[in-house]
Amino acid sequence: MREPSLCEVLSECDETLIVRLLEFVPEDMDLPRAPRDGVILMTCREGLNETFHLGEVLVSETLVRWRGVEGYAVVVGDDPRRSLVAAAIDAMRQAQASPPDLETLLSAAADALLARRTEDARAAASTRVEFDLLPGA
Amino acid sequence: MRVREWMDREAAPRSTFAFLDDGAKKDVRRALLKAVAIPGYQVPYGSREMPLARGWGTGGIQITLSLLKPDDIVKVIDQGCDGSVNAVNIKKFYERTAGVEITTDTALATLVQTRHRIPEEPLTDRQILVLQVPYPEALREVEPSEAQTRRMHAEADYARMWLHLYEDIVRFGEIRISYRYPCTVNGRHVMDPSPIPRWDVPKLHMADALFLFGAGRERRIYAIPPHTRVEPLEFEDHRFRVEDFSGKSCARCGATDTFLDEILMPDGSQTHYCSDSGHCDKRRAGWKPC
Amino acid sequence: MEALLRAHGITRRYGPGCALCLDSTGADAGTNRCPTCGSVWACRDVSLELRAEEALGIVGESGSGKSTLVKLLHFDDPATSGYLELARLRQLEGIGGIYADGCDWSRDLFSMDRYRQRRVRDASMGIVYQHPHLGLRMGVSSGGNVAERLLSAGWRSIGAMRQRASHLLERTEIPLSRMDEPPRNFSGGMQQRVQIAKALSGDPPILLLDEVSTGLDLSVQARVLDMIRTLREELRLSMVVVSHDLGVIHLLCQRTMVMKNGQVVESGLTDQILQDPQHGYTQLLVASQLQ
Amino acid sequence: MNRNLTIEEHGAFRRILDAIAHPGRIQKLSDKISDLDGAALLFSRTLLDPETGFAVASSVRSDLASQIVRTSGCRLVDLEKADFVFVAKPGTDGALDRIRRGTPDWPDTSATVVYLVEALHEEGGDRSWSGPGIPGARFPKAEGLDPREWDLLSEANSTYPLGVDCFFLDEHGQIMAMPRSTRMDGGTR
Amino acid sequence: MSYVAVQGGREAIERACEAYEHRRSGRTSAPLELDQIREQLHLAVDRVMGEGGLYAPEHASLAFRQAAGDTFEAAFLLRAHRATLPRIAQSEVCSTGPMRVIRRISSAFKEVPGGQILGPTSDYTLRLLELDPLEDPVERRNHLRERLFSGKEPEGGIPDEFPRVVELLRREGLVQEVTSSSEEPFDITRRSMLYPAPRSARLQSMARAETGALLFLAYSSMRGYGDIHPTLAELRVGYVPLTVTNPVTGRTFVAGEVLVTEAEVVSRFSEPGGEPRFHLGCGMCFGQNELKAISMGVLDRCLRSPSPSCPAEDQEFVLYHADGIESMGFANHWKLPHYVDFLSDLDRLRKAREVAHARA
Amino acid sequence: MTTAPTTQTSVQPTAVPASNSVAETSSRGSMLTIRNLSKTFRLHMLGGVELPAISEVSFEVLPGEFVGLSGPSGAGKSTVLKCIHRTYLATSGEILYRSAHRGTVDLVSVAEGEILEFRRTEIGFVSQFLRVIPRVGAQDLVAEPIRLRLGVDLETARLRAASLLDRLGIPRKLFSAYPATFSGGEQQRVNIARAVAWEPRLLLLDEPTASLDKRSVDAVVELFAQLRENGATMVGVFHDPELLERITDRVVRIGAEP
Repeated sequence: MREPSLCEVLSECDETLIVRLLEFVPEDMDLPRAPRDGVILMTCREGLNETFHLGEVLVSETLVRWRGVEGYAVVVGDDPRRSLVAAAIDAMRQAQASPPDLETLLSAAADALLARRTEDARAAASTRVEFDLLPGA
Repeated sequence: MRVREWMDREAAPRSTFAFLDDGAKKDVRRALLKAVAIPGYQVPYGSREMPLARGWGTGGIQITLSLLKPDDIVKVIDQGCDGSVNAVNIKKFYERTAGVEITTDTALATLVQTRHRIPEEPLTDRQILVLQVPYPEALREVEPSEAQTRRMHAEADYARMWLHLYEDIVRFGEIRISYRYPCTVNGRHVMDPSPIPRWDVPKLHMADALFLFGAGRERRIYAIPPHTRVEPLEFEDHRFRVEDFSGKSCARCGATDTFLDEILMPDGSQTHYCSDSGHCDKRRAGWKPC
Repeated sequence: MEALLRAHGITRRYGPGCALCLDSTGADAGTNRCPTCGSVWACRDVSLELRAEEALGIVGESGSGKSTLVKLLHFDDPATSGYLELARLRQLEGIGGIYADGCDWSRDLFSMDRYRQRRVRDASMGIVYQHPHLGLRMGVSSGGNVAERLLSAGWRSIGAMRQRASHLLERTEIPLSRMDEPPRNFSGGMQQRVQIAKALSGDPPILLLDEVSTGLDLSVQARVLDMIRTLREELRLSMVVVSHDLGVIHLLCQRTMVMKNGQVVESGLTDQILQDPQHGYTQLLVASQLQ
Repeated sequence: MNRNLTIEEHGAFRRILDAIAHPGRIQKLSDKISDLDGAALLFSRTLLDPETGFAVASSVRSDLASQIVRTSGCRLVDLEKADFVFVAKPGTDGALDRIRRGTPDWPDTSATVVYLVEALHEEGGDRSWSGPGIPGARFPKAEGLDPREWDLLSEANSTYPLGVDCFFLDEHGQIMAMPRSTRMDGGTR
Repeated sequence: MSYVAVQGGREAIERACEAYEHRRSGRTSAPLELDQIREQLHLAVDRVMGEGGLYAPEHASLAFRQAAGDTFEAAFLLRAHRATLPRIAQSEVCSTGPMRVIRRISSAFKEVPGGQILGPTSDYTLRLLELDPLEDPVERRNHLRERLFSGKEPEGGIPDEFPRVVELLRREGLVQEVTSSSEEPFDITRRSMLYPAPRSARLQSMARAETGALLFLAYSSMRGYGDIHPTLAELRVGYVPLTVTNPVTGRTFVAGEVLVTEAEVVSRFSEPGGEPRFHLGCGMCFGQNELKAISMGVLDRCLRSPSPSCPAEDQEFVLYHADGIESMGFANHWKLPHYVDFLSDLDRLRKAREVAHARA
Repeated sequence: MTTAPTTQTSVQPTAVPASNSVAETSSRGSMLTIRNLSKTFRLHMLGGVELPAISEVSFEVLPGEFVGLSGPSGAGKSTVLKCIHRTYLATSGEILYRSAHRGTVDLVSVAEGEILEFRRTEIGFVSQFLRVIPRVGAQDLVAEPIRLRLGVDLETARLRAASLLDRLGIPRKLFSAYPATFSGGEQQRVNIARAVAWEPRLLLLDEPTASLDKRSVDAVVELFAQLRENGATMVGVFHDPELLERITDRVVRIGAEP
């Protein structure tokens, strides 16, 4: 199963985690693009290889600048704090200044998300129809 | 901005001046300029959803929102009346999102938004009238396909519209089109003046004010600049006629030169009131038209 | 007799076209559809000239491109390539940009904007289609049908239009009492005659006839053809007559073009085409005719 | 988006709209602006965005052009594809032919041409303007514009409703417009 | 007739808004929580997102509650909200290949690579009203959890990527390809629709259309007003990663997942000339909305008919009339006063009657 | 045999000008000069088989002369007439015609427009069979060319047509009837009347008397005589050799050995 991205983890995690992660965001970070709600136009390719716009997805977006690096994030959902956290983590990781405590929290959240998705997959697999080929067919 | 600052600010409610996002406003503005440059031609635009339903004036609202300045004085009427449900709703919306002042006096307004009427008091060349349009396509009466009507406009092929009127006269002795009477603008495009009564159509011709038409659901904007020829479709031997109020007058202000609403009284009798309520009130207060 | 209309290299292709199209379509290939790219060459490199007061016949089986050709001449459909010019006609003088100063021929009408094409068409051409529903509004009165072209040409008097309509309907033997009835109430022959009245309403010098008598009873057919003959003489019309019926062509046309799979395979004087056909396809066509 | 900037754009748009509704009428684009660059930038900010194609047809200063692109977010495109074309004095020098005039089905897909000139005057021009938005006739004048540009514009707008719509901005921050529906008579030809 | 001419409209309007809110808030029942709607009425939420054209489960739940369960109204609220939001970017082109599938079936083949995954669906339930639930709901939930999620993992698991059923047909050359334009897809939210509409515009338009409208039109074609004769090659429901480009680094990343339903419909071959081939129709929409995806798939094929012969094949007819926000708004607007128009109508009628009497 | 194809689609007029020396010297004084005229039919349906009809025919016709063509059946007498009329396209050879207003032209190659103009104003053709036009009565059928080609009004044309039909012995009661219902002889007389009514300058006669009784033949012969008095030049084919000798000035044999 695909490893969830940072933004995915922050998109899906509990709000309590966001509140905790906000504490790690350095207050002196610059916000060239402050956290904001917005939409991403979702473009898809269908079975005949036509690309078209399926619709728009509500996201939040943030661009931070800190210690000479820029952190950027778009997170599905309507909570601008989540993109702020994601962008901040992006910047901190680039600056190699991401606190170990934070990384621990994150990897736990990623594991939880992965576990949930594995459960989904298991549930789906249990509804698979098994066809046995008839002998001699 | 710093993170700290943003966090503090997050507590305060967010608001955009005049509701629409910038992209939407610019789209409407560009369409408006083209509409004024080609009088009577319907300019397509990417109409946005409004907090009012499609068909309730979203086209007019998008135009007004793209125009408003905080110092505007806005009048909104529906069927001539400032107190109508829809008008009240729309006014509330403008007050809330742009903080503009509201008036019922046509003369004081810098911008008038209306549905189905043009105020009786002539507008000046510093005023803009925004009309809400349900069906922007005058030719829809004779042709359901958009691709076809577009071709007809491109070729100035209006014979079918004229034929429609010809047939009415042959069959009924009268043209059946009551409101939304088709007009030729600037000698070229046939245009739907929105569902104003025929009474109001002559007010569009060589007027001093700018008229802007917005059809939100159908995604079209069109315009009539000031001092522009607007001619209702008519025949040399069958002239365009406005509604007939001969012998009737307003029971409130006594006017005999206004569009009158027919009011059914509880006893079954009929009486008439001015459709333009602001104008009627003004007359009752002693103001006289010049 | 002066030439009135000339066209050169008219082509109408439906589809993208490809490098193999030209070799794999046309009269010799026996199809107008390219097997490689699926494009249909409805009309390919057709040139013609129509002289004043002349009737030019176009024969061919269905799919030969003859009806497409007429539609292109009438601007019903845009040509893929080729040009069309009209001689200097008084009817067209009022339309700006049609004639260059001092030229006897118009500019290429195919490359004009559709607004002007429509005005040229209204002023210079009438068309009668095989199916009356293509040329008539079945729900609109017959008088209204005739008036439509007049309205298109800028007439704005109900009285004058009704006068003109009644004159033309009388000429085409429609009882005036039925002028305000829609053609859908009429027989096929009558509908065709209303179509002719409509086509003639703008007093055009050129009349395009697309299988006008096909599908009508023989007696009705004779009446319609006779009327066309008479009107042609009286109104000094030039005509393009499309028909698969050599009898109709023989009756009406001095000159004839034979089309197959979008191409002209032969053209000449009508009696020569009928009595001394040169192309194998024409010979087959003539030999197959019911005597 | 800064609320004050938004309000400034709303004000500017009203004057732009007023200008095109009254061809030949001249006014300031904003009470706060009295120079050409400021006017050009405010004009762009009010109307242009990433959906808009922008081009320059003559020697518009490159720093101004890039500032327009930066502040409005518009896309820099070829002249033939531009929705807005900015032109410095003395004129387009023949490039007008390459500018979009719309199609019969969609005449609105034409470009808007913005001339950056020295000074605009409501009187003193040698051509009479008439048409929608003009009671009678007006004789406006644009100093710094090559007089032959008017002939080119006349030609570009000869097949109404196809054509280009023009705005003129001057060094005092004033604006004037000439839509395609304006007829020009007279002149020096 | 004079209900707007009198003063005091403003008061009445405000009371009406309050009355609506009051009625919706119920008499004695517990206030409805958003997570309840989002989790327990998820199909309604999905439908609202699809028709609103905005993927936002929280907002859609909110809209559904605020609209008292009216999906038209809720989708409308969502779209109106969208008008206030800036568009940040366009996503990378998302493929449904890496979809995290929760349901995937094919009616064309019994056994397909990847298998038939029935997933969560009401298709196989008995439609009996559960008047007397046997178990306490919470107990029941725990019980279901146990059955589905614990125990030993079923054999084979779920592959990360399912091959498309149509790919199998395509490999044999049985599918008519559509020449897709190399141009940027049309965006109907920014540009007014042009006819004939490019396929990308048609798909976008149907993806946000009202479910019932699409179903109605597609059903007319299935029943006989048309010549499509569909077979459901594949229906899949699952989560698709939304991939976005970082404008600073130019690298792409996943911003989150979007639940999508996709249907691929094979229709009988029809066009003469050339080799006979199946024609494909594709339907795709936000959330789990199988009826909509299937209907859209059928209509996608209908709208490619070279000679439209019935309403479902007429582009303008379908696309102009399938949008729920537009149609409901317009139908509702007839409740607005129209007495000026009507008076004008009366005037015409009276005049025509005078003429009729004079003629008689 | 020459098989040079004629280009019937050419729109270039190829009239030989009157001053053309070749035409001038060789056809001095003659109305029609036919030189080496050949016609071969090529039948595509029969695998392109070629049927020669006439080969290397040459003769001259002087103004006002009545030349008869004789020869065995199938010799190609009618073919010659039809080539002159351009109903057949000659395979090779020349047909030089001295027209009234356009000098001498080669009817083999002159533009179609010119041919049509000659047919309208100068050259008439009487075929064996009447071409019926639906819904047009006998008198009007004959009056039509008079009206159209001579530009007289309808009444005058109808009067002239009536007198012509009288002379040819068509009963008055048939004047308004449709010729399609007539007997073969009657039809043939209407046909002749229609063809000669406008007095063409050159008249081509393709067995005009084939189905006529003696009295009718006499009337027709008399009519031809009168046309000649009025200056017409004629070339004709008659099934009756005796009649041929009687009414023509000179007989040219076609298809015989040189």
